[in-house]
Amino acid sequence: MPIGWYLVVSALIFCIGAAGVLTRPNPLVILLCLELMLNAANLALVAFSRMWGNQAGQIFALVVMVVAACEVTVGLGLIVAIYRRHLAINVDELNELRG
Amino acid sequence: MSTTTFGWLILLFPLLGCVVVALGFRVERGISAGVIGSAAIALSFAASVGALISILGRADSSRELTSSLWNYASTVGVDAKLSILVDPLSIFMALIVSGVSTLIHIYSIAYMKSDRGYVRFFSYLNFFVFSMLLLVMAGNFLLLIVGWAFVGAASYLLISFWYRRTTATRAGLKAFVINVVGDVGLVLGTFFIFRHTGTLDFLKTFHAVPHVFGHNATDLVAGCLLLLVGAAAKSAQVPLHTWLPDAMEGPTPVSALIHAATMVTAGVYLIARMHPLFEVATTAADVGAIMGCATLLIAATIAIVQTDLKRVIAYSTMSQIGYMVMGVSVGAYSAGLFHLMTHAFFKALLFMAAGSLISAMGGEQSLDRMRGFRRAMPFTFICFVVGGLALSGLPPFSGWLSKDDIIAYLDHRGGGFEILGILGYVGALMTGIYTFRMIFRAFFGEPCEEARDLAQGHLYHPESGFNPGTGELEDADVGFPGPEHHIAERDLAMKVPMAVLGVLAVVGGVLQIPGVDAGINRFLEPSFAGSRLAQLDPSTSSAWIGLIIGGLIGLAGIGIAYRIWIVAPGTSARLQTRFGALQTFFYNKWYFDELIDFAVVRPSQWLGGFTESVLERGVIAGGVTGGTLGVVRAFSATVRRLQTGFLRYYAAAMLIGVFGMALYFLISA
Amino acid sequence: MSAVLFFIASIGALAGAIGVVMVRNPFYSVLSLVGHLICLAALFLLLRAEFAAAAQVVVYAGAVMVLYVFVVAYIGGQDEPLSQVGGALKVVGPLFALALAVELCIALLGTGLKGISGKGAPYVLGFGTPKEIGRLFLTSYLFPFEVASLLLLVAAIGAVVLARRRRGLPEDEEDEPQAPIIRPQYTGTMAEAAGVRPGFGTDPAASEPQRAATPATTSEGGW
Amino acid sequence: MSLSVLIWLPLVIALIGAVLPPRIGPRAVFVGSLITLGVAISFVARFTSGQAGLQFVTDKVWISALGIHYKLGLDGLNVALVLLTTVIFSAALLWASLREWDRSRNFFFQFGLAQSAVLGAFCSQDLALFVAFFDLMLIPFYFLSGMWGTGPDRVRATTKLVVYTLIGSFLMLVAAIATGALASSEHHTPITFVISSLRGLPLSHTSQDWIFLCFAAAFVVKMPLVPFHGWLPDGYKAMPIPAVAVFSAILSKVAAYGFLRIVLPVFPYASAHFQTLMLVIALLSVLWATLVAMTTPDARLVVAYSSVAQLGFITLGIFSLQPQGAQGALLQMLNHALVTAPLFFIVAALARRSGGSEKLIDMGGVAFRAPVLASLFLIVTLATLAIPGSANFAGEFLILLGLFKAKLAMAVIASVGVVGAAVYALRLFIGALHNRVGPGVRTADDISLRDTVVLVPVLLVILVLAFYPQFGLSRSEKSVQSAIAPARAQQTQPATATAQVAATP
Amino acid sequence: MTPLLAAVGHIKAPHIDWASFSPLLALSVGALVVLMVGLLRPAVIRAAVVPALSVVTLGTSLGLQIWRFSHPASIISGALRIDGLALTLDMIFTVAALASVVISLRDAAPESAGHGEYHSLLLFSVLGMAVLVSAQDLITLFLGFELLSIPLYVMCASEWRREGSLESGLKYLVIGSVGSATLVYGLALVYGATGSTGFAGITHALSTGKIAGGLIGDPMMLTGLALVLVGFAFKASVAPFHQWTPDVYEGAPTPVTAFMATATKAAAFGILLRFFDVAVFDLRDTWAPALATVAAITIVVGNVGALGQSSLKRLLGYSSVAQAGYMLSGVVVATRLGVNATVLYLGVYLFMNVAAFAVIAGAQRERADGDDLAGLAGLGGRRPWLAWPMTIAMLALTGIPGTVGFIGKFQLIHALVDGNYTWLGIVLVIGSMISLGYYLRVIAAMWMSPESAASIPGRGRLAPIAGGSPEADATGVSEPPAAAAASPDATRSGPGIEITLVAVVFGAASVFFGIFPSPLFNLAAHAGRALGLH
Repeated sequence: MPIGWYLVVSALIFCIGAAGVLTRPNPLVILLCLELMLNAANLALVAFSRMWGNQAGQIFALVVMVVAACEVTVGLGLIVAIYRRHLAINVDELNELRG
Repeated sequence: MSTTTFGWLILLFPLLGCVVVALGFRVERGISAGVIGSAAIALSFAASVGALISILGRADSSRELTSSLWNYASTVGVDAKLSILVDPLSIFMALIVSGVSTLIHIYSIAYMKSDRGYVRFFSYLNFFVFSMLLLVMAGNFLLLIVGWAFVGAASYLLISFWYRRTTATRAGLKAFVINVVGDVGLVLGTFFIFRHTGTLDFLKTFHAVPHVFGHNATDLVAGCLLLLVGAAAKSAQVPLHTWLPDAMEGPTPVSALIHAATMVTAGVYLIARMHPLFEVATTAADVGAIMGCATLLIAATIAIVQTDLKRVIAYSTMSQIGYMVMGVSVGAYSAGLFHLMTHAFFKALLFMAAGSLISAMGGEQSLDRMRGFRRAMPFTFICFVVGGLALSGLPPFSGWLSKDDIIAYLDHRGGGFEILGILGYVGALMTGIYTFRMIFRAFFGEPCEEARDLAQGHLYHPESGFNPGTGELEDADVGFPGPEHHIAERDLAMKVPMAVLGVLAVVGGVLQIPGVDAGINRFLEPSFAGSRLAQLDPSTSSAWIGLIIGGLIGLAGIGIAYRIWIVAPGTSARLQTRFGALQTFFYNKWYFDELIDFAVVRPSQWLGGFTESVLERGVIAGGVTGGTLGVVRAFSATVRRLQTGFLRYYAAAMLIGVFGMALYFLISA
Repeated sequence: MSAVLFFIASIGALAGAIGVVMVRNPFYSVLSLVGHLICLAALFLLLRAEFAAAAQVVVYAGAVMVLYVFVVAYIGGQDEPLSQVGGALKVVGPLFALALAVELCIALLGTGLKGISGKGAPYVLGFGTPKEIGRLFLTSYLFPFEVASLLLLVAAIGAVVLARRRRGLPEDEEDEPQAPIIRPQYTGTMAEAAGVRPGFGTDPAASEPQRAATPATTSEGGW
Repeated sequence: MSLSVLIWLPLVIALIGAVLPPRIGPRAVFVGSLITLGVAISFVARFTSGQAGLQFVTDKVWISALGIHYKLGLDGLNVALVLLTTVIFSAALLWASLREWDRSRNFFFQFGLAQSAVLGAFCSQDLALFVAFFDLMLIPFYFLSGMWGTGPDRVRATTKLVVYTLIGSFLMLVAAIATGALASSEHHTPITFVISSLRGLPLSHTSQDWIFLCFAAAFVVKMPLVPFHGWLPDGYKAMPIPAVAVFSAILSKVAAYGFLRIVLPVFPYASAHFQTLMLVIALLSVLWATLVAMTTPDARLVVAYSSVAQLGFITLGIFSLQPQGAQGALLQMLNHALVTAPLFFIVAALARRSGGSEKLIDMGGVAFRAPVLASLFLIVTLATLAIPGSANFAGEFLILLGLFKAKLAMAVIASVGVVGAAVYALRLFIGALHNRVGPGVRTADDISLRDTVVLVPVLLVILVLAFYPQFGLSRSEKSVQSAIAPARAQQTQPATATAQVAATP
Repeated sequence: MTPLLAAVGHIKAPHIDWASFSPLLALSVGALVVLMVGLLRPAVIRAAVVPALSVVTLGTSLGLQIWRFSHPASIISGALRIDGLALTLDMIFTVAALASVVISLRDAAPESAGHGEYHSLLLFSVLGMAVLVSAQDLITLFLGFELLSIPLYVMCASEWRREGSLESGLKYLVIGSVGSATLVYGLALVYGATGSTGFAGITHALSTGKIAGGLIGDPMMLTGLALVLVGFAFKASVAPFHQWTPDVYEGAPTPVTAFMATATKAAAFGILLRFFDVAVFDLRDTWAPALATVAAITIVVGNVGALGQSSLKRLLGYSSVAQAGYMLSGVVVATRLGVNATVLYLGVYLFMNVAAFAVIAGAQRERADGDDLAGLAGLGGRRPWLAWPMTIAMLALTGIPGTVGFIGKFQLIHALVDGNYTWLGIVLVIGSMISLGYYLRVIAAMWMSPESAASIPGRGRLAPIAGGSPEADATGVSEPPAAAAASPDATRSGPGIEITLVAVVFGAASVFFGIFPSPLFNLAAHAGRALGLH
């Protein structure tokens, strides 16, 4: 398959993730959507890596996986902390800071 | 001492007097301030005499002397030095000013004795004399303007001397503002001339004018017309005359000083001083002559119907100044200045007499209330009659010789100027009428209550002071001549100056009698040496014919007055009903006040209000400042409203940004 | 063959992604993501990224997702309530995403790079194998490799700081007294200005007892 | 002694004053201001008249990366203004030191900072340095007005003041930087901000135009001229008396000075190009401010608006682009400062007598009990309305003469302002002292000693200057001519060009 | 075992220039040491030794930075470039972190997060910044980016007792992750377009053009650039990607905000400079107008947004948005002067903001509403040593002469005029005009309004609460909390000498370098030379 197809898929995944961030109020799901966006980037990186015959893209993709894991860890930690504080697990109710 | 040293001394003494009197206000008791002030002016007069003697000792050709102390504001092509010009004209004026002022000062020593602003009064009075002397001694335009404006300021101070009267402060303000208009005219006129001559110095200007200006050159005419504005404002010529009658709010010596000897003659002096200019700018000179003529007639018509004693005299002053302005405008310099001198004598006399009379009336100035003071105040009466006769131009009084000198010159000059001469005679007739209307109403007939009291040795005391102008209760705190009256009959200090002036009013004319002598003419000759018009002297015979006609007309005027107010006392009332509209018109001073009010004062007040309330508050504070603030605030509110605190909105904003940014880059790709 | 595999895998990946977004229950979202990740791994394989694919399955779909499941289980994987705010975003959000997708596709396909329509560079032996990747990580990309390890450490510290159990607390009744920002009335907090949600202590009478009670509660808790 | 001593002395003194006990600190600051005055006098005494160049030059590199020099110097344009600044500050500090102030050490520190900044602005011969001092001098007034000002709205008013004036200043900052940057790029020289160097590096016409407008914005807001005076009424009302006296007397002059020092020499083309615009604005200010001063009910605002009108005259003189006009403007800067500061002190004295109210309607009738106050006020009033014989008149005369030579019609219209000045000045004088005793008047005692010691010396200066306005003119003649020469050359260039065209065939 | 060793054997490890690497190494070693020491039991070690060790670490790093200052080098296979720009910015991060450590000495945040964890996170963040601004490679760049961000997410939420802190942490995390995702997608596209992850390779690809017609107008490259720009812009709080800034600044613990405001900004601009002014310099004609527009929008939005705020931290958050706009204009011109100006402004910004945040922290110790404008009322009379630095900071942020802010703006405008972006200079000063509206309000609150009557005791030094910090857990029953609450210096303590010291030092520096700016200019010039622009 031409590389372009992979890229289209990656773009679609990126945008689905973006749409999820916009539409879902649950921070857990938002984190999942962020994973989607990062994975889209991974797919693109791997595709480009294949296109150029250059493994830097794969290295980059692995690094992105690490980063994704880190973000998830911290994000989940925050969600747990919020839960422990008996606050709503809903980003729409966390808006004391505004204006 | 050199002539110019005398010139400086003339200026120094009044200034010193002013400062000394003012600084010593806490220690001067009794009449000491008056004495110091009078002495200062007397010294100034002495210096004037010294200057006269000194200059007479010089050859005719070297009688124009300048002297400067230091650079006043000399820079980048402007030669403004602190310099005086001593020549026959300035010495002549200085003599009159300091002489008459000395007498007025002495008069004031007694007249103002009970006033609580005594010290202030003499300080102001000295300042006034200083200013006037500065005006006549000035050797360049800048200093002339300085003197010019100082006179205005001093007159303001003196007019609103009783400053708790709103009428007084208002009159002072009016006088000052109109004078400033004159100053501005003078300044702008100076600019027009300076633009071409490049100098402010009088003598240099006079020498340059014939070379740089053609006959009736536009700039010169404009300049001279603006100088005329200055002259009109100071000399109360139509249409800038309205301040003069109101200026009667000041104490009577002030009226005498301003309206007789000093301030109002400044315009005449100016035109005479500037004759080299006016002779080139003949159009401007003609305008001046017409203005003078108009003033003399208008003022005379108003004087006939006024009932306020001092205002009648004030209008008569305007009228007489009209003669002088007319005279010096057409070229009758020595005649005009001669009239200036005699007028100073008899008008000062008239005011002093009037002051005495008003004192006797307890401050009342209305002719309607006065009657029959002839017996109660014989000295005042005599003075008043002498002054009146001189004013009316009856032979052999001084006014007769001087006024008819002007008219004779007009007739002699021809070229349409005869018309002005004839109008001058009409004015002379009216002069006779209004002067003796005053005398007959105040001194003749059944004595009024106050006159009767006075004849019996008592003095009338008004119950409480009311401002005759507004009727509001006087604020007695600041003092007025008050309950203690000062009338000439009782105060030597008042009697002496009046007597001196009376004598001068009678004999002052001897200085210049056609065919007999021409003292003024000859003395002033160096100042007018280059003048073509000054050489144009009427022959002795024609002068005499004019004098005789003038004398007869004056007599006729007195006769008419006698007919109306003595022989048939009801005549004036009949005339009033018959010419009701005219009388109202004259009585309301030709509605000049209203006209100015309508054309200048109200619009500027409205404009001021408009600027303050609409432009300032609305446009600047509301529109510019508030508008900008409003826009910024609205913007701020929008930004803060977008900051909802909802995470997903932030993410949305970010993705919109991503979209927009990517779109831009795509489009530019 | 590869085309068929590509289509199967990519449809699976897209479906998984859509599932993550659309499913209401977070638990199913996680499962959907696992599916998505596995399909993605297949795509990686098609692109000859063997090591990446393996890591994707083992580390990502395996370890990380387990963490997710634990957290979902911990906080309760209930259906989320219908949100009262952001209604507009529900409609506009996907539209935006669509527009962005179109834009990205234009960008990706509009490029002048020839490689985009090819099947990629000629295959070199060992491309994408663990050995090659490992070699790169120890040579050219040594520094990123080390930094990535630090990053993981940081994430671990972060998780500890945020989610560590506070000793002595009953699990479900943990009610930490917060240090409230008690603002006097009309101090102009934005919450107050907006009038939507009066913050703490806008009513001094209400906040007073609360303040007084705070130390008492802490001492009685016997922690 | 270098000019740095003069500039920084006030700040040093203020800092010393700030560490002294509150009882003697203020007095020490006042005495220190007298020392500064003495230093200024020594500079004026050593100043050589009759040459255009700078004297007492201090030139050090400040920021070499930007070519900014710490260059100070005196010439005819600023020598008198420097002296004036020290005089007015001494007067204001004397006035202030005789009264009690809350947090007094801070108060006097702000004054010292202000004086240093103003002196720095006057002395600096580097564009960037000038801009720095120009902006800096505003800040102490923010504190003075906000902390010790009058009225409930003072903070808002003073914020408005600062925002307004800094708006202009910031635009000027851009313009100043652009001047240096463009001059270096257009002439391929290393960047410099030294004014004398910039004069030799004229910018292109388009650059000059917008740069001129930015500078003009800064200066007309600071002066202020209509319609950029929105901050003025509230700002002046809010400031404490010594601050407003200094602000009106000195700070507005820095702006006018800026035109002569920077704008005309460095942007000659634009100065000639925008001459009419500037004249119209100035004329508008004269008339507008005069009208408002004639109507406003507040004594302090009468003085405030009279300042606007006077600064309008000064601007008219400068932008007549005639040596007479510029000379007159320079003289008028001195005069106006010397007049307006005592006027504010007098207004304060009058307000004290009328129970704190500054409304004219509450005043009146105190002249009789307060003859000395009345006399002093009279002198100031007459000087304010520029009565001929005062130095103010000499200035106005020269200004109008210059304007007359440049634009005849405008001179005629401007002279209406002279008449208006008489009206508002006398309105203030009469309303405050004459007529019946005002309803608000509590005491009518004569001027107190602490007012006298402030007013009398200043009045003596006014009187001396009235007899010898030449003092303000002779030193500046050459410098003024050199300052306006480039702009004049621009103006006459078209004429000479056509003359040459006519002459060639 | 053997094959593995054999495999390792034939891998040639890259040469590492330890000297040049030492500043970074010091940071990472220090961070680990601090983490370990923080696990020790005695309370005094945690509360005193840990911060001291942090200071030592930072100080060492700072010393090493100064040592390496004139020795630019590319190290570790060209992953990093330790040059003038990197080291100058490293100094900014280090100084900001030092200030933050001092401010947080007795703050609630390290106590609730645990001192060791808190400080090591801080140090890791500094390390991330240092990596980011030295990065020569997209992968390193991304890792640096994340290494700086993730500790900050945690630190924002570290005061987990406060709802606001958690909220700010979550917001920062989610928006930050969206930013990261965008960035990484953009980096992927850039990599795809150029086939290289190294900056040198990218530049080379752009200049030679591996495809016909070159990459200058290639949509993929440009879209990638757009996404990268968004990622950086987010970090630098550039509008419209700024919305997290005020919320996070307000919610985060004040020492963290202080660090974030100054250091993060510097890091973001460092990489903006490296990436845009070096790596993709050839596309300048495309990105410069976009960046200029964004800068203008940022300036306006930041300044108007700050206008009606009552929370000081929020106000400074908006202000930092506006300042980001100012600094971005230095990037836009892409000249050496522009780089100089941006770096100079970053340094200047450090002084001003640290002073301001230190004062806020001090005020918060004193009063619970210390972050509020109303809480500052009467500070001038009450605490002149806090009020003066704050005043100076505000004046400096406005750009008043005599302060560093003036110098910074001067140089920025100079760069703009020089780079033919005069209109942006005008926008910059218009923004400064608007900014007067809120900076002056702060000054007015301190000096010109009386102290508000309702004074609320500050948080002071919080009594240890069980679960709140390790030592409370460890000792079981430490001191009774009630007693701690009762002791007056605990509830209503002063701002603390260390905070006052920080405020005064940085306030004084704001003035000193405003009058004698040459050292800053030299540093900035050094940084500018490093990029080799004209």
